Amino acid sequence: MLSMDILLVTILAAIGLSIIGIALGLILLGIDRRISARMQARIGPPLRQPFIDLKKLLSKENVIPENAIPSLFNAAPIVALASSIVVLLYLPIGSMMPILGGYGDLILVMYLLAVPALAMVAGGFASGSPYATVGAQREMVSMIAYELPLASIVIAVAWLLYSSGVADPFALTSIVANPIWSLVGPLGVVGLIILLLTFAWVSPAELSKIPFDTPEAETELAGGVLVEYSGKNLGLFTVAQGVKTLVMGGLAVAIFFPWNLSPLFGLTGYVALTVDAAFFFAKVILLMILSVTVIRTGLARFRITHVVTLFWVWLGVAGLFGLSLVILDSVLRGWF
Amino acid sequence: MNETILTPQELIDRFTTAFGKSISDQRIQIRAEGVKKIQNSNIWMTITRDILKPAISMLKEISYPHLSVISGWDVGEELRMQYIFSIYFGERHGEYMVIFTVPLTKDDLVLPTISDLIPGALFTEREKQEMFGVTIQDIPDGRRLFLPEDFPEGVYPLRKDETGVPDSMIKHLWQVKRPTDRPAPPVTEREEEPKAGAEDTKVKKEEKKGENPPPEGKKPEAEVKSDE
Amino acid sequence: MALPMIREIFAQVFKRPATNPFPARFLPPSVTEFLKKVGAGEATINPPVATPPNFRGKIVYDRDGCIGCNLCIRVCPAHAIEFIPETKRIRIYVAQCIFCSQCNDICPKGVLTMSPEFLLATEDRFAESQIVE
Amino acid sequence: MSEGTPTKKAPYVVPIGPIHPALKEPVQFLFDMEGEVVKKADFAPGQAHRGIEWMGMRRNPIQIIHMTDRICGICGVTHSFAFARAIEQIVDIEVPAHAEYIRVIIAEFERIQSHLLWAGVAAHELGFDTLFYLAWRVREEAMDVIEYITGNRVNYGLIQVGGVRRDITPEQHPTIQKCLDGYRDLLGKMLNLFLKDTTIAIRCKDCGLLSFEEARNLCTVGPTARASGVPKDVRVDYPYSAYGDLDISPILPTAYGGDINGDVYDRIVVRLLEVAQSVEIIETCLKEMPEGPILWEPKLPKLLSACKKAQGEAVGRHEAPRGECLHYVAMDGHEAPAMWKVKASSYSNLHSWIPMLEGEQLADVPIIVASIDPCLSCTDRVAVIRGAKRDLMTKEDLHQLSVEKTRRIQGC
Repeated sequence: MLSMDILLVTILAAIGLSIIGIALGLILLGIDRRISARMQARIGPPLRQPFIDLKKLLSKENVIPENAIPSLFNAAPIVALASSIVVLLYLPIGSMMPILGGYGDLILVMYLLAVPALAMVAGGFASGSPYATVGAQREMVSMIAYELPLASIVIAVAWLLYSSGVADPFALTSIVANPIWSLVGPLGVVGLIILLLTFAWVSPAELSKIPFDTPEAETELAGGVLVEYSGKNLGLFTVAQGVKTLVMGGLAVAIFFPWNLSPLFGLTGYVALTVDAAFFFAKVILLMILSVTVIRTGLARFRITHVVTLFWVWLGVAGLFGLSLVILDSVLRGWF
Repeated sequence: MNETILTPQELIDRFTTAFGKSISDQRIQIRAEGVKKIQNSNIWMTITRDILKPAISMLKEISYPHLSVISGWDVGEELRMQYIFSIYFGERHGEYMVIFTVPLTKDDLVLPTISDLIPGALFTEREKQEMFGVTIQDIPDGRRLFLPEDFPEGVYPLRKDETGVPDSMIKHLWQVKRPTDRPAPPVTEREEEPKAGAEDTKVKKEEKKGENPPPEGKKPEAEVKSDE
Repeated sequence: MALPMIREIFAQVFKRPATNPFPARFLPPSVTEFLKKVGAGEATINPPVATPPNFRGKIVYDRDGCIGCNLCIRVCPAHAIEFIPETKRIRIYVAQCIFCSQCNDICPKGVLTMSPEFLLATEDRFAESQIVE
Repeated sequence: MSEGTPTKKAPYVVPIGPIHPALKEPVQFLFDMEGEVVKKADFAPGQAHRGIEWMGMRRNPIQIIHMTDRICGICGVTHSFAFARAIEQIVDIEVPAHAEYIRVIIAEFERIQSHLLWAGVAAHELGFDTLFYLAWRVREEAMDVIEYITGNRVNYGLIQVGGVRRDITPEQHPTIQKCLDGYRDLLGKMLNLFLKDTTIAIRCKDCGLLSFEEARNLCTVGPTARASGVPKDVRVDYPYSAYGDLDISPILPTAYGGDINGDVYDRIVVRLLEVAQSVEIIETCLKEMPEGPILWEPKLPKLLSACKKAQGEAVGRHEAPRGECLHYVAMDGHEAPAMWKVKASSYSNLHSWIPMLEGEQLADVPIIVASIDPCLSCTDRVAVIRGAKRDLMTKEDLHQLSVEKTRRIQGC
């Protein structure tokens, strides 16, 4: 009986969080557009513009190209959105522990993060358009490219927790409970900063934003993987994009900036939850502006070859270097 | 471009010496503009079709020519094709234009390709084929350039004879859906101008009488071709 | 990596946007509704960027001063001017006018001028606002 | 490609155009691709041929002057300048020097706005929209001055056969000077933002190469030719209008200290430095402008009859922002020219696309295509191609279709 209650609460919470997550994700997109516009000396759309766009897209018809594979073509956006939402449920939001925290860890989150991109690849190939095909190929290549630096970050974090004797080093709950900065010495701090910067470059790639938007490259591929999508399907992809932005921000916060406000002011109960959630969102916004908005506004698009070189060579080396610093640091501290 | 610069007259002399009677109607058009009135010159020569390629080769020996465009002029009994070159570019105030006019009779509209001498000529040769109905022999790429694929064969837009654009293909876009039954607005007749400005008006009226008065349906009322 | 733009965009965030908010300072829920209100005099538009003196906008025609000489028709490149034989006056279709003001130059009576008005967009190219006579 | 993932080596065809976000103008490309590399490129212009020459041969020179303004949406003075020069040679008109200076001033303002417009488009093709907004924002200054002098932002309508239609009075000098000072201050910033930016450099260097020989043999003109080291600039080579009075030299990429590679980067260098050159030219012209009338014949009916009497043929040239623009005109005693051939600058440059594009990455196609600053034409209705069938749809048809579709969606 008790487990039934928990299940019910979990389901309700999951639904609630999904709706909030979607809303926050869309707001994030709105903030991104607004700030970017200001940086370009424009006024920009109102914050609610993504909602207006979504409403319009959802009221439109899905157009399926003649030579597409309809089942795959239609499934792709749903899979993309669903997987983004599931990742969200694994993330701790402020002082609220993740809803699905007990059922998976950082490794699972990493896998799930790849799913929306994979869905886009599948949808792209299923569209039957040469632009989408080229876009899908590029999406695959860039996915493979940014996994290496991302993996080094995850390994560094897990190594830190493990070497500090935390049980369950891959669980997000333990990562949040033990801010990684408190586990390292000066050398490790340098390593972590390098990893943080690496993460800042991985985020826009994960979100297919300029300079890494080669799969969608408007001026070359006219939208690439998304070229044939319209109406409701495109709307779903937009929502998934918003949720993914929130997830990437949330992940960065959970790993690098997990502190909360409530202990500082001695708050408890729902007030603490609300304050921490608000603080969490503020941190996400700030991180997103710095790592997505600024980069996408201030850089030109890379060629796909540049993306590969950047991630495999430069950021790969940076990630591994940061990881080795962190490991070196903990080994040295273990000795003394 | 490291040779000494020939003057326009020297250039003409060289061509007439080399090709003799095949060159006719050579003239230098000189113009001076601006305050300092520095002269620029255009050389016009009418040449026969046979010496077109040798003439261009010779031009190439003198200085690599820049082919601006090949133009054409349907004068009725014949087509005149103008090969418009400029040479000695890169020399400050040294450049002048050399224009070869090649007359073609309408029953023999064939020209050799010069794209082997100047690769950039291909573009304009393709255009001449479709616009004037000239056949360019040995053209490496004879496709249409500007005209759409479904444009009728045998219609050459820049010709002025029966192969030009027929009336049936012309849409008078400016007339389309113009209201025809709109009543004329009332006019309050004004007394003939008093004092000021009267002088001026008189002058203009005289002009109007002296020169040709505005045509009313004299000229072929200009048509606007449809966008195709 | 040299990214001079990053500095530029941070500086720009704190400057005023270059956009002139037209037709309204803040986005109305419906622009069409807003413009209807403007037409009815219930709202005012945020003015567009001002035009310089001698701007060539919608043509103005003083019918009574016209002598019906037809010179304007002769130089109009766009066939936008039509002759009305009954009254010996002209009719100008603004939708076809290309605003070259050549007719202004040639008019011996000076009855044609260009106004600064340029907000002329409409659905119907033969609407009342598009015909000057 | 419903048969599945194409393997890396299988060649496939990517069509770009006639309407595509990478192309601001209608032209159709067909690329044979191998992976991301263009193996073979072909293109078909004329997707929206308007038949302007045909229309011109049914109008008098004064009408044509205003039609030439509309050949190109950016070059508002280039074509009328070249056309007027051709007619002036046939009719034997001496243009007052004062008018020649005004023509040059406007032509150079046009070069400034056109190059900045191009810089913005190039940045956009590289996915660098911020730079695009910036370039277009500063372009406004030139547009405002052009509007201030001529009365219109785009179709200036300034040139008349035998002179110009509007004077530049001393009262206007301060406004013009203010704009020029603004550009002089700005240029360092633009050079910094375009040429020092790593992302732009890695995208543009060694991309879209055009060698000196190719540039010369394919008869390219303007910045496209100059970026490949062909020192061709009608303003310098061929003394016409007030340009003969000026001491200028063609801008090559070496002016920025580099070598001549003939790549996209060099084309950016040439165009940006030409903006600086234009500012200088305008200042000199303002200072040295002689007094005098602005028209050879202010009474237009007289002008028209002079044109009608004239017989002969002539070519008028002008160095447009994109390169040499040439008009061939023949008059045979009628009101309308017997022949009018317009050679716009892009006409000479389009051919250079083929050697530039082959062997390059698909990702670089937009910037390479844009790098010659193509200017085709922009008016067409919607052409629907389904299989072999091809028909045109008007606004009414499209509206009808939209209404039907909305009804259908609302119904279900």
